[in-house]
Amino acid sequence: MISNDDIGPETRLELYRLQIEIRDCEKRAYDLFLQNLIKGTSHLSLGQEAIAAGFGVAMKKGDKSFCTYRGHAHTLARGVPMEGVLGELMLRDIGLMRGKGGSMHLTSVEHGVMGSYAIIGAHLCIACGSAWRAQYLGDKDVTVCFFGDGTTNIGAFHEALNFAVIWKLPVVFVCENNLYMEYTPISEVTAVPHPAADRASAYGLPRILIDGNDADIVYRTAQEAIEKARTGGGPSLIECLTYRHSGHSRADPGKYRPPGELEKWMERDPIKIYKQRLKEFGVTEEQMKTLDEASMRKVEDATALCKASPSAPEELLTADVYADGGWAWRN
Amino acid sequence: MISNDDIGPETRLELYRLQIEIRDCEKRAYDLFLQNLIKGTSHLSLGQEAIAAGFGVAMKKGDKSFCTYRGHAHTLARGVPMEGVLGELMLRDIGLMRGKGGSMHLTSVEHGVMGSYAIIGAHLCIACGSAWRAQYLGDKDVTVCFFGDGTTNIGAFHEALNFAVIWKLPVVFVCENNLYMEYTPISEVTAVPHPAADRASAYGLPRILIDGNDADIVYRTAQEAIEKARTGGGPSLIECLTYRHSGHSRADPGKYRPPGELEKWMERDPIKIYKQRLKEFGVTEEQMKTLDEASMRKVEDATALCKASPSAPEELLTADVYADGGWAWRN
Amino acid sequence: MAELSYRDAVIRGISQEMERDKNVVFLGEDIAKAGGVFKATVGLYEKFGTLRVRDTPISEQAILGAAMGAAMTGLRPIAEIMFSDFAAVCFDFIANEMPKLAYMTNGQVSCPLVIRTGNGAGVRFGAQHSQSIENWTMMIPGLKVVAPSSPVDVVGLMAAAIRDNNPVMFHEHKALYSTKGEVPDGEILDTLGTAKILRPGKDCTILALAMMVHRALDAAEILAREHGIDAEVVDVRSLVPLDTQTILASIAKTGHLFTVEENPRLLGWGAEIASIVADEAFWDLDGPIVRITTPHIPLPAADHLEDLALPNAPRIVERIVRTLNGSRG
Amino acid sequence: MAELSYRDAVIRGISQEMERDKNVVFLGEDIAKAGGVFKATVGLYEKFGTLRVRDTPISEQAILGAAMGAAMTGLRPIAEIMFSDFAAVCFDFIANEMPKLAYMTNGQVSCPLVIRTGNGAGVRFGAQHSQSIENWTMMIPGLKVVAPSSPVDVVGLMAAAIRDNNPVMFHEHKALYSTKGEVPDGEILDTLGTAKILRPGKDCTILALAMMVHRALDAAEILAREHGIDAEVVDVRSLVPLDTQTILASIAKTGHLFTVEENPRLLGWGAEIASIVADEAFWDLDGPIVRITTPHIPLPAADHLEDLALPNAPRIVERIVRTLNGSRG
Ligand SMILES: Cc1ncc(C[n+]2csc(CCOP(=O)(O)OP(=O)(O)O)c2C)c(N)n1
Ligand SMILES: Cc1ncc(C[n+]2csc(CCOP(=O)(O)OP(=O)(O)O)c2C)c(N)n1
Ligand SMILES: [Mg+2]
Ligand SMILES: [Mg+2]
Repeated sequence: MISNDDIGPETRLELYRLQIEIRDCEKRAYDLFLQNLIKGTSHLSLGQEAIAAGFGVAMKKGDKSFCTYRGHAHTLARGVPMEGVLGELMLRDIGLMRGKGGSMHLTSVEHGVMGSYAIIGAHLCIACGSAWRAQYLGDKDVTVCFFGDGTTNIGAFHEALNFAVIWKLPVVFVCENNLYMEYTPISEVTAVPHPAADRASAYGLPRILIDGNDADIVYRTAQEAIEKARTGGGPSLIECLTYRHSGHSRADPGKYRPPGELEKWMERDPIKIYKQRLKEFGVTEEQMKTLDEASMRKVEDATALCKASPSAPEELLTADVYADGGWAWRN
Repeated sequence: MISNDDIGPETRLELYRLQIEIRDCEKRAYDLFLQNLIKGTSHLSLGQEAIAAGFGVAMKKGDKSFCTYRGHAHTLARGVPMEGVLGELMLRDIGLMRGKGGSMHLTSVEHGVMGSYAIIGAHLCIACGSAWRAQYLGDKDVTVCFFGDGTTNIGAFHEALNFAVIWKLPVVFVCENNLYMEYTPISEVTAVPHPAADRASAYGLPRILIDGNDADIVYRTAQEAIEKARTGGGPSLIECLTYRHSGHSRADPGKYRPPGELEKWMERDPIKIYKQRLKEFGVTEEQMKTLDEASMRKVEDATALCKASPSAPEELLTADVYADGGWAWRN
Repeated sequence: MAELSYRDAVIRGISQEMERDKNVVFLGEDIAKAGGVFKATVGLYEKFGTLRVRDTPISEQAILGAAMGAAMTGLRPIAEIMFSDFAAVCFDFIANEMPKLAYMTNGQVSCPLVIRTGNGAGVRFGAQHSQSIENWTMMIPGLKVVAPSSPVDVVGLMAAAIRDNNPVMFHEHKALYSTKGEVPDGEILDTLGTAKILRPGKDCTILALAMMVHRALDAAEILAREHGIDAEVVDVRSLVPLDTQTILASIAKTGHLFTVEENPRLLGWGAEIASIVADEAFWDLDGPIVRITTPHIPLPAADHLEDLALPNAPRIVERIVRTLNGSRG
Repeated sequence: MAELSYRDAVIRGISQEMERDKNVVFLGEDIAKAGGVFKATVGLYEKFGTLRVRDTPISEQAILGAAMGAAMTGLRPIAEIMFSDFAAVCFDFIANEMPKLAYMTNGQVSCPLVIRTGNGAGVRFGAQHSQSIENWTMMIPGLKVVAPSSPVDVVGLMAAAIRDNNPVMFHEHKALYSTKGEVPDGEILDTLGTAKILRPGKDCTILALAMMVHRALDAAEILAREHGIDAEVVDVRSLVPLDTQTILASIAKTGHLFTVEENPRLLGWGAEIASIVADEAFWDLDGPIVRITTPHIPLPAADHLEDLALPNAPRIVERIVRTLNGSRG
């Protein structure tokens, strides 16, 4: 059993709890669309839980998250109740946006989740704006923006990184490199081996490349970058190496993967790694089991609530097009 | 008098001739809009002649140029007659596009000038397409794309560079760093000191930063990059340090310049540098004078032709909207 | 004569043209090895190889820029923009570069290319993956714009678009990919700028596009069966060029115009046609011109709300009956 | 009461709002130290300082993204897109992000910001710097769209746009910057969604926007003087929200509608209004609805060709006289 623990038992159990809950919730999402209870699309973070969890724990109340369509994990990691997430996937009234946004646009302002964006690139620029506001008003919150490897090849990535640096904005850009865009390997369409890390220097930023499947490493890196941003040190760009266990979306069986690749990464499953880690720090099987069971209960309760939830009333169709709540484009 | 000349007397005189002709033609353009004979806008390359000339001489017939609104110089450097350029600036029938395009869109396909583009960024991507065509058809021509320092901060720059590298396209990207976007110093809005050179590594490209006011250096660098592209070695990104003597456009007196900056750069005037260079290689004042006079004659003749030219017939208004020459959007 | 899905018709149309002209090349995201996210390009990579069918990075500006530069210099590229909503990230090429090139250069350069994209709603993808952007493209001078409603039209219009010497926006409807229809064997070549009368009628004219064509036809059946109204249904097919002859002739006959549009109300494609008819066919009209569109809102993800937003047969019928009853004409 | 140029009215409007609300910030290319390429922001940097008036790189997506993110979290940004043509390089933010945000989040977030841009032709800048894109923005659900024609409207509508809680496209007309008009002293606050009858008349209604308003007024004078036609000229001012009450009331009175549009023909803003009138005011109409627009072409640079392309008083007069004479109504 290792001593001198820089992270500490509470934090570690929190990192474990979040990873487990994300894992269980994503698995449930998968089951639900096999049961045809999730219409539309859905993008799981199975295998990438350590990143959402590591940042979720490192972020403080008031900090802002900007996510992608693959944002269930990052939303849950900010403390959003599962029924809000699963309910939105199921397009029910109980969902975070009562079914109006759908799985790709999860938003919970009260938890600092400032939206999930489904058109690649834009939200990196939008995150700059949130950070600019904090800088201008002297607010102390930090903005964290999550995106994938494929996103580094679109123009908005370049504009956002340059902009954040020259204005020294309190924003952290987190690239989850899971090796693929939808079906195409990132290596086939990118001029450098590490799509984010190898480009940091183009913005005068240090190269940060970490193991995204080790929640401790993610947590430490997140803390550092967030602290830097909070204290006026400006933005960071972090590339986290990871892998998605499932397909890109519900529609994707993942046939394009070379044989053995998934198996290799299963060895590096973040949950597996973290269970081992907890053992090393003296956490017992029983302690873990308690958290595992609590997580499953949450999933079951959330599922029940969602299944019981009606779909939203029809009046919502034309609500909130404008900030006055309505949709009137004429008098 | 220096011997062992890698460039050779003919080429040197050609580099001189082009620089002088561009200088004289641009000065005449300036006079013409002071006389209100040039309507609309106009962007001069005074002070940047060495770049257009160096590449113009290094490029072979059939090679393709993609230019910006600041493209008079690059168009002339491909051998386009002055009356075609001045005529277009004056929006007369004799102009390259008979006044339909205007000074920002100079195009002469027969000379390989595939257009001048006035919305920042796009033409870097378009140049990729021209190079892709050459690669696909096995054509041996190379595409050269000119743009400014400010252009390195827009998304299309990033997309084009990555795209050109992964497809190993025969294209040369030439960034003319004249220190300013329109009125804002590039250093105030860019995360790295050298907007192009410091970003080459983000695309796995070597860092190339040269003196853009020395036509010999530009010529040598151009030859190398073009040869590399022609022989299947893929793209290059070249940053040329230079300075524009005049304002951004006819509307700009250039007040934003720190005192002494222009004077300092006048010392490094490419024409001045090159006259000195020719002397060192034993070219006589008389030889230069002959070329100077020939250049002025061209300018005078072109000016006379343009002044005598009518404006284009009204039928042109609706011509060539579609490839069939017409504009019919209905039957 | 074989039954083909709309999805397979895309493959068939592209195949046909790539076989006859080696200057036809195809690029886009996940279109080659993976066969496209809508599986509408399966087999092309295997058939035409890595040089003619190319996967790209997520770089829509580079995709369209590359297509344009190649088209300007001798190729006939087909570029896929996966979802039509993404036209907004490369709109500079669609609105400012490709369509203005021939004009600005006084005809020195042309731009023979096709942008094919998955347009439209009905699949619960929400506001950023369900838009009908046919009107975004119709309003740009220099573009041509088509939106087929059936497999046979997909093949024929695809061929026509690829052979055309101008930039053509080819809107495929996401929700139609799995629909089937008869497609004759052998080469199929259709004509841009031609509308099709799918159901002749004398009482009113219904103009529709893409997925809405099927709903207009359903509505017409109900109108005939339950209301004794004999509606003429015209599949506009091509917004630019626009077949105003067929449209004006139909209105001259029926005296009543209805449009069924999936795009949101303001400046939907029917607005232009309504304005043309209200000018040139004013004296032929026996009653108001009525546009039946998606309300002017972003699209919701929830199935029941999305269904509520898009025009459907009952709503079309109700509007037409109410209008015709109200007409003093 | 002082005479102010349209250009100085922009400065006055922004100043007024930046003085009353410190959450109003302003960003764009060359807008701060240089005072803007159209000199329409001169003095704001000196007055409000480097934190509130900021120069940016040539990164339109970052400019609008930053404005949006700041608006979502508490500021009221004004973003300049130098020429309206450049809206195409950041159209994802204008069409997909800003206007859909409130809806997609079920009202959790709003986006109070203004995008001001130099729109329109008349300055010989050619096809990529002269477009009238008011229709590009009118068609997007969730946006508001204004286009003032006079200095006083610039001040009042700018104030209204900045105080509005939605994304507002503010189209300033390049060719009007140097025009002058009387502007009252003190705070000015106008209302979005209101048209203005600039010249009452009984024989026909002419709707116009921005620069075309002045040409419509000139035409109305000629119509009265030379043809005894008493035209009512309405400055639409705001495309979204649209003041359909004022428009429909005018047509109920005159029975004839003409639009004068600088945007190219297909799906120009007048098409929507024509379609509304042809539906809701059909029985008020005594003759065809006629749209007078720039032809559906990119714009030429040459002065005489550009002048030929844009609607002008003689062309407006000719069209109206021909139409009214031809009307049996
Ligand atoms: C502008 C744009 N282009 C294409 C797409 C379609 N698309 C959705 S997800 C995706 C792959 C993104 O890959 P990456 O950034 O690595 O994120 P990941 O899905 O791996 O988490 C693509 C191409 C999109 N949503 N937006
Ligand atoms: C997308 C876009 N944004 C802004 C502009 C306006 N603009 C024209 S030239 C220019 C400065 C370009 O600077 P640089 O790339 O350094 O070229 P230079 O003018 O110095 O040759 C700007 C901002 C434009 N034409 N296109
Ligand atoms: Mg990925
Ligand atoms: Mg520059």
